[in-house]
Amino acid sequence: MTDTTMPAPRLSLTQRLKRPRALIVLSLLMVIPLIAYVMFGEPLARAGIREIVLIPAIPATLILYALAMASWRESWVAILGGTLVFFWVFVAVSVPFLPLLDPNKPIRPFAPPGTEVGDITFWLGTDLKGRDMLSRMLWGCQRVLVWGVTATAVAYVVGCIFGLIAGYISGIWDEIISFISNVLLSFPVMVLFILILNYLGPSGFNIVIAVTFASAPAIMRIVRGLALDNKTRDYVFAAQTRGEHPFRIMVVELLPNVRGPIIVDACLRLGYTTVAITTLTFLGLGLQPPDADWGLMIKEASNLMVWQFSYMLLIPALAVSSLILGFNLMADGLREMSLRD
Amino acid sequence: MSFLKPRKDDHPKVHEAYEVMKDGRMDRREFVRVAALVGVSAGAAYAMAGIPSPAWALENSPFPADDPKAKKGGKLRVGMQIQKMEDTATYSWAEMSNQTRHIVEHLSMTGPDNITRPMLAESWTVSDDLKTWTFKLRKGVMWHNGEEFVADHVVWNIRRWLQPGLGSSNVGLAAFAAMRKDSGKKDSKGKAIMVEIPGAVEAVDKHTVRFNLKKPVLSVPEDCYNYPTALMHPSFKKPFSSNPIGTGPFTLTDLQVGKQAILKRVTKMSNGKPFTYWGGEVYLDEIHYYNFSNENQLSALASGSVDAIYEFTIEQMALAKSLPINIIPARTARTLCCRMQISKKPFDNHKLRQAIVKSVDNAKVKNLVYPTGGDVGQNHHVAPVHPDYFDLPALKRDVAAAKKLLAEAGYPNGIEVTIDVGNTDGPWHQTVCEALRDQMKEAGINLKINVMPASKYWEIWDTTPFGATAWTHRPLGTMVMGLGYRTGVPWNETHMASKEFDAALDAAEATFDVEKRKPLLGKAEKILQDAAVMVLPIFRPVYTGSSKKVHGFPPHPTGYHQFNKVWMG
Amino acid sequence: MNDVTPVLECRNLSISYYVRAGEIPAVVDFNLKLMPGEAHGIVGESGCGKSTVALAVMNYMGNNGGITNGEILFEGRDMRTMSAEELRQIRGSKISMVYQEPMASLNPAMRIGEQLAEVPLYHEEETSKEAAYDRAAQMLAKVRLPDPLRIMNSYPHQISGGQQQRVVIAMALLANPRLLLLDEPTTALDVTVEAGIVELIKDISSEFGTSMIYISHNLGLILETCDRLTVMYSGEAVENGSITDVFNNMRHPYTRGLFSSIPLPSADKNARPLLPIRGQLPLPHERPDGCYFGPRCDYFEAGRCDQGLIPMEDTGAGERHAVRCTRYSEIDWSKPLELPDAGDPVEAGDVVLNVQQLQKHYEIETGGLFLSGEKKTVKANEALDFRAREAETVAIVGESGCGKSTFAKVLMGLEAATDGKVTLDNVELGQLAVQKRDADTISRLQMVFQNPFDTLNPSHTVGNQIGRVIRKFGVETDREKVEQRVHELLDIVKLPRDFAKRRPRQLSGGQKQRVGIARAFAGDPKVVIADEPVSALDVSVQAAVTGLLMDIQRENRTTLLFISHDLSVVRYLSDRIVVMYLGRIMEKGTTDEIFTPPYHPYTEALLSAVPIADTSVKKRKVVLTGELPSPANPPSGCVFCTRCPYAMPGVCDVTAPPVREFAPRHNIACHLEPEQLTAMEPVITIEEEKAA
Amino acid sequence: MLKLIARRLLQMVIIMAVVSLILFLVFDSDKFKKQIATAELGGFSVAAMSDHDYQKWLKDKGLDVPVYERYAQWIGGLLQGDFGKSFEKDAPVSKVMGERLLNTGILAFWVFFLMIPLSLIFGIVAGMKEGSFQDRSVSFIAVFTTSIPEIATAILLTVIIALGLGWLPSKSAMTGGWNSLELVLPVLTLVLYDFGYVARMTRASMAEVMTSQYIRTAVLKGIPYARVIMRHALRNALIAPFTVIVLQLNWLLSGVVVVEVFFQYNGFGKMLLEAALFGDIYVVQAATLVAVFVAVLSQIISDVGYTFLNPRIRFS
Repeated sequence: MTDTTMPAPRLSLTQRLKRPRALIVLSLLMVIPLIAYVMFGEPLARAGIREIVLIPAIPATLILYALAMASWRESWVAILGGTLVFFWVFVAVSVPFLPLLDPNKPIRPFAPPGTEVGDITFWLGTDLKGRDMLSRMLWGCQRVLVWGVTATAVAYVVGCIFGLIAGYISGIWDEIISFISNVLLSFPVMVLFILILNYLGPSGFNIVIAVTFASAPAIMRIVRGLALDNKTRDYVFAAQTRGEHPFRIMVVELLPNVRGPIIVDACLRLGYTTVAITTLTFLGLGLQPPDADWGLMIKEASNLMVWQFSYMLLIPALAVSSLILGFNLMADGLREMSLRD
Repeated sequence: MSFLKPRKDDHPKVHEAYEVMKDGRMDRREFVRVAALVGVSAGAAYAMAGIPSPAWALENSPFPADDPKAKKGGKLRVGMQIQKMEDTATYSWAEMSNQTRHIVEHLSMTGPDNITRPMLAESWTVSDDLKTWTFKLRKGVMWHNGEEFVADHVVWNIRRWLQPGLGSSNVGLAAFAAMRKDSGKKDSKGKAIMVEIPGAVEAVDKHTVRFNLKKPVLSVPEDCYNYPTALMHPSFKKPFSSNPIGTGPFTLTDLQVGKQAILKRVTKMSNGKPFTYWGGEVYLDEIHYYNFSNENQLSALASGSVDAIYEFTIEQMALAKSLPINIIPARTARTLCCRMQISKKPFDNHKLRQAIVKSVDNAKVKNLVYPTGGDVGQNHHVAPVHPDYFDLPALKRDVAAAKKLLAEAGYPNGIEVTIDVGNTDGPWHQTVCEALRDQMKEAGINLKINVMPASKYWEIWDTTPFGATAWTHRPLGTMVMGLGYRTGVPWNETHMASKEFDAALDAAEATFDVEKRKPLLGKAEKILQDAAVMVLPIFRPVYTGSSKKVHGFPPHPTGYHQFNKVWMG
Repeated sequence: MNDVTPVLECRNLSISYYVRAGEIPAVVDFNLKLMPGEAHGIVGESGCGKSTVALAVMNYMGNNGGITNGEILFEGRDMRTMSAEELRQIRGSKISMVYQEPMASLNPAMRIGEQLAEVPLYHEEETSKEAAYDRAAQMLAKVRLPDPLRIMNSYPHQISGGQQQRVVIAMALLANPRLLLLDEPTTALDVTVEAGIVELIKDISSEFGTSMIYISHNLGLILETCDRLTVMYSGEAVENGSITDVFNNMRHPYTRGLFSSIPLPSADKNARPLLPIRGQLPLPHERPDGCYFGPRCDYFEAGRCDQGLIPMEDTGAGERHAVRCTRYSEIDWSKPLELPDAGDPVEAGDVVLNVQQLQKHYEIETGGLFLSGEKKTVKANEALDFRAREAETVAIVGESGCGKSTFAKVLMGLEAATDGKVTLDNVELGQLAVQKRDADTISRLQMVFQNPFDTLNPSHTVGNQIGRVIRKFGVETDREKVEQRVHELLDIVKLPRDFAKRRPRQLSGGQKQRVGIARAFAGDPKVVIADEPVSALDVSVQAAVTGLLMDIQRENRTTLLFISHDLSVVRYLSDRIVVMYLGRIMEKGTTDEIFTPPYHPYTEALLSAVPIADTSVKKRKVVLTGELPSPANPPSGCVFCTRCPYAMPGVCDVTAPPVREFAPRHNIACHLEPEQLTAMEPVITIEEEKAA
Repeated sequence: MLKLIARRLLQMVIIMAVVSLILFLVFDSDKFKKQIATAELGGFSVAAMSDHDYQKWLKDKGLDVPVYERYAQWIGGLLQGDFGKSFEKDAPVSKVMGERLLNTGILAFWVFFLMIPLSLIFGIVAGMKEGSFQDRSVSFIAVFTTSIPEIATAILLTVIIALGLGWLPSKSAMTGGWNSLELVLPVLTLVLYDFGYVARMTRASMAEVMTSQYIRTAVLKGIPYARVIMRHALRNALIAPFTVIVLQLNWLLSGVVVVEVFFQYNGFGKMLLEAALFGDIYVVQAATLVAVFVAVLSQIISDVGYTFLNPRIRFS
């Protein structure tokens, strides 16, 4: 009376890479060097290893991209979105090695796209200070990606912790956490950003804080809802009835099971955060010059409102749009695929 | 070349200056300025100097000559930051005074040619010791409320500025500072409270005012046109905007801070009688100021939202050139002062400062940021446009020397320093710092640029160890030196404290003769330069623009709007 | 009969769904002939295609479904050739349908009256609105709904599930259809409510003369409602015939397997143990060649059963009795099946678990943080009192809301008892939260859960989840030994060892439940609570899991608390039964005492409500009226008084009933005199002349 | 229901009280007072001020009063409809804000006026037949427009329509008095961004309803398809979009900041940003409270509306 069973097949390399642990390692390999490169560029440069740290990120990005494309075959939406996102990630990790002009070096102001100066060609022209637009556009994705990813990640950690506590432990904790998040959710997001960044002063780290304040309550609500839903599942009862510590139940039993909707939401939220960073930078509350950044490029060019210089506005606008489109399409595709299962 | 000789009753200084000029030791334009200062009419002064009087040097009027093609009527829309108009005496921004300048007027008026002419005063005379100044007021000048403008009104205004609690920056001007004395009392921080010297300003008769100064002051007429010195009717109550009584051709009909200030011609006085403006023809019917932040003004002009603007920055020059507008440049002494605070580490190290200064090529920086226009700074804050500018030998970049100095300063392996920059005048501040960074790098100095929003920079400008501070134009070299570098003055952001410097500056300030003053000031310049407290590479021009419809828009170095003769075509 | 046009005829009907992976045949070569006035049952396990047939008849297969072969003739016309407008006119008027989930099938945003009136309004020309509403109200009365006008004016969620289903039936009958399709119409309902609906359906068929197709997984229901039936397996009809032919002279091995795997309340575990069908249902794209049932069939013959399409063949015996089996004529159908060894009854030991006057009340607050609302008390458990001995199986039986799950939670320490005592081997557990219990106590009390899809954490491997229990209770700590023990446990629940590496989504429902059982027994518990462990499984799998549970229990002399709503299952495995209703114990006693008079009136109704798939069983009808009250608002006096056929006004609805002892440890809580109770006739009787 | 509303309103008042107190405390710091002084007088003037002058300035501004006293005064004023006075604009906050709110209100009106019918129609058409061509195209357009951030939409529209084609003014400062043409680009920017979001929500809601069993019931009841859509589907499918649309009010308050700043439109968002940068406490306070009020009110309306539209909740 045994059920028919298939012998466990030996895992191929691709399958082994697709296991969650491998994916996490690859993602970290992709993101951490980038974060280090951007946030701790100074000390790394002093140690003489600033460029070197990015090297492991390049193969990690390519492998992740290949894996993603392989497993998203069913959804062209996800493929398109993933391609856009990975394009920018790849640019971010490889841009120091690309044959580009120095993005901060003024060469010849207001050169329209295609200008040739000596043996240099400005494919996308130069900006008002004479810096190469192509180079600035490609370098610009680094900061937006790094701060966007960091801010979203921190918001997620905070949101998940509180969401799990509120959803799983409930009671007075839920009331307190829910009230605080209600207070924060009562603000239109941009108002909250303005208030927080005006108080803390504009900088990447403060954006992380502001995004956490603005996003964590929403994430907390999602996680709380998922936790409330999952906590009535029998496997949680099973864990409770064997006397597991609530912390273990939250982390080991609940957390892995809320990840599906969270990953989709995270993609969307990465998009929102990217928008927020770009917008805040445009408003002067975000990242500060001189390094290239799309929001800054827009801000700097926004005083030059004539047709002839509109390429300076269009280039960063299209770049940021393509990245956000990528995140959104990816989220759509992932959701579509998760519903299909 | 024909020279008009000074008359007998002209101020002895005129004679003195005339001689100096004749000897070729004084620039003719400088002579015109000096002569005008001591009461010679501008027209006469130009005649004495033997140069043709420009169109605006109309006899007995501070305003430019009427353009025969001028058309009457129309409104001028100007893009500028709209500020509040509380009290002219406590104005802190030139924009505020632009909103008021056509409502209330000054005793004197400095034109775009840097010449100060009588305005509400008809003329002035000064004693030989430069201590007693007598202003004859114009007769028949009427306030909008129907009263006649008289000497008592002037006295009332000046005494108001001198009150200790008002907080007017006018008391920092040499003319009015010389009307105050120490009261002997101290405020909570131990600073002396200054009070008016009785009789320092007096109404001699209905149309004569006399200043009795405690020390000689040369710049009295110039001081009387500083932006917070507009003369108000004694019925003034804060805020000015709700009861704007003046002598000017316009009055305020609507003020919405951050949005607009609408000025309209005054046709009737409040007693119902028609108002006749003393200053002759005024063409515009209305002046509309609309709020645009500095960086948006040119776009507003481009989009046709306004006809003229307050200012645009060098980065926008390419845009401006591409537009069908008049670009109006003005040569000024405005500058960016990348100064080190010598009381703070590591800038207390003189060798280090010297290394920093030596590693920079000021001319190269200037040419990078302002390829045309502007003047190269020599790290001492006196600009070639200043009449008392002493031309020290140009600074030379010397990387090897800089490296050596750096090693001597104790940093043989180089050093990292951070400069705060707030781009308070536009993004070119940052460009300057980036140029400094690139140049210093060769000398082993790693400059980090900490960019912050303008408002944040103004909170730390006088405390940061290394910062790029923008300074505005002032008419005289002695003025900037006195404001910025004399021991213990509030704006001394370098914390420079040098007795020799103070002494040199005192000597320069007490010397009327420009040619004599120049070397004295030159000494102070040299001390400042050698102290190596700052990199001051550029004296920048100021650009503004107007649409082709606007005629006669005056390019004023301090951005003062003088629209009496502006007309719309 | 041949001159009469069948109401519906399906000829060689094949239906497929098209998904990304390709074509999935849902129904293959399906034939059916339905005569006027006939009630035809379609029975089969989940995924056999029975609902697809119903929707195909309605020509409603969604965007991705379609008929690939054959035809559906309604009154002689091929439905596939009808235009959209013709179809619309037939739908709802000539063919109508009753659905599995009444709540979801009614528009939540429309009043019931409007939803009903639409049918005459759009199917009968020149019907005025008033007339349509009148018709609707009359029809509501015919489906025996009280106060039709109030219901007309209500939204669906304002009435109970049973009432909703009556509304759906009324809607289906409004246009006086020729054909009524019933798709599992009672599955979502409680058993006593189900009985009422079944009663109604039977009456309708006799009153209206409508032809019916009744789709169900429950053979008992088919027996009660239909004249003929089709048994489906994996998209194919395997047997087709009259009720008596199929029930008594089944000629397909699957039909036989189905019958022998369902528990009958007429038999107990020692008399006729359940015989599960081995293996599991093939997935649509993994169906074997030849007979789809082949791999699970005891009579499988390679070379014959796995070749080509097996046709449906008339057996010749009986009335239109056909079967899809190449070997049906070769099999000796009179030879009894080889029954597994039932084992000897186990001697019960000492009392292990003692529940005394256990009480669990919840306070529901209707307010939030700032404005506190009124407080309501839900009496989930009231005065529970029973004992369980070592190696004994105690069943707790009741419908939804009876408090059986709350009791389990209190026992497991997830909720604290409001009052009363629960002792396990002299350890008081009632107030002891699970975190405060020592590992030993926890390990002695384990649970098997209801929902196979929930019972395992989808993120962790099976081995991990079982291993965690072993480590947690300190049975083993060494990594290899833990693994060893996991493998042993998998052996015990008859799963292959490499399942340890699998994740739950790779397992079928039955396999998950087995893992759940393995996990519960991993810590060598003294007492295992099984909360409806098989109710979500298909019948053929149910038998296997139930059998497994009993085997392990017997071997380990574990006390089993078996919570269930299904008396027929309970009869198979329990030694003692506790019948609960709205948090109170109505009756408790040994299995035999419960199944024979004296009954508590509720027990009587429950027994009567259980559909029994045995033609030889005669049931006395006791149909309860009314709906289950909410536990938040229970009736006063005896909680059963609102539905009790014997209720004595003034007594039953005033005072709580006394608990009388009829035999040692056989207690009934009822106001009726003991004599009256003892005088009750048995509900279930077996006719001795049952055909062999 | 009333109780629910009362509770939410009370909660809102508490939230607003908490928020305003926090803002007061934050702005009470010396750092912020200095910021206001710097913003108002300029860095040079502040540096030149003696402590005496500074104290006097604080007194003039009423900033020398202890924070709790100021808060009490402010609350007192608030109850009488007095929001205090703007430091920067030198006018009563209520006047400044009223005008700005009106401008933003006009903007919002047109945004909703265009966005609601557009997104509902497209969403419903798409959701009626999931997976159809119309569904795919609407969904794609919607993802596309929502993916382009407002700042980029504003740039694209300005560059193409205003700078390239010269059809519309590129700025909306309304310097020549009210000019409806200047409103077009900001409205279009916001509509384009928001349309996609609401259309997607409507589509999802409609698609979900269309696969529900009661729609199957309705179809199999044999009633005409038009009635199935209009009477059965829409009634349920529009509940979710309704709440989403109301909640867009909250979103709009965020969205207008960048749009107003970009187009130099004198609305609420631009005012808030300016006030925050200036440190104009009372304006920031009032604007924040208004924002919170609108946000919470929209949440309440959406909740109440949801309850009202949804009989399942209304009658239980």
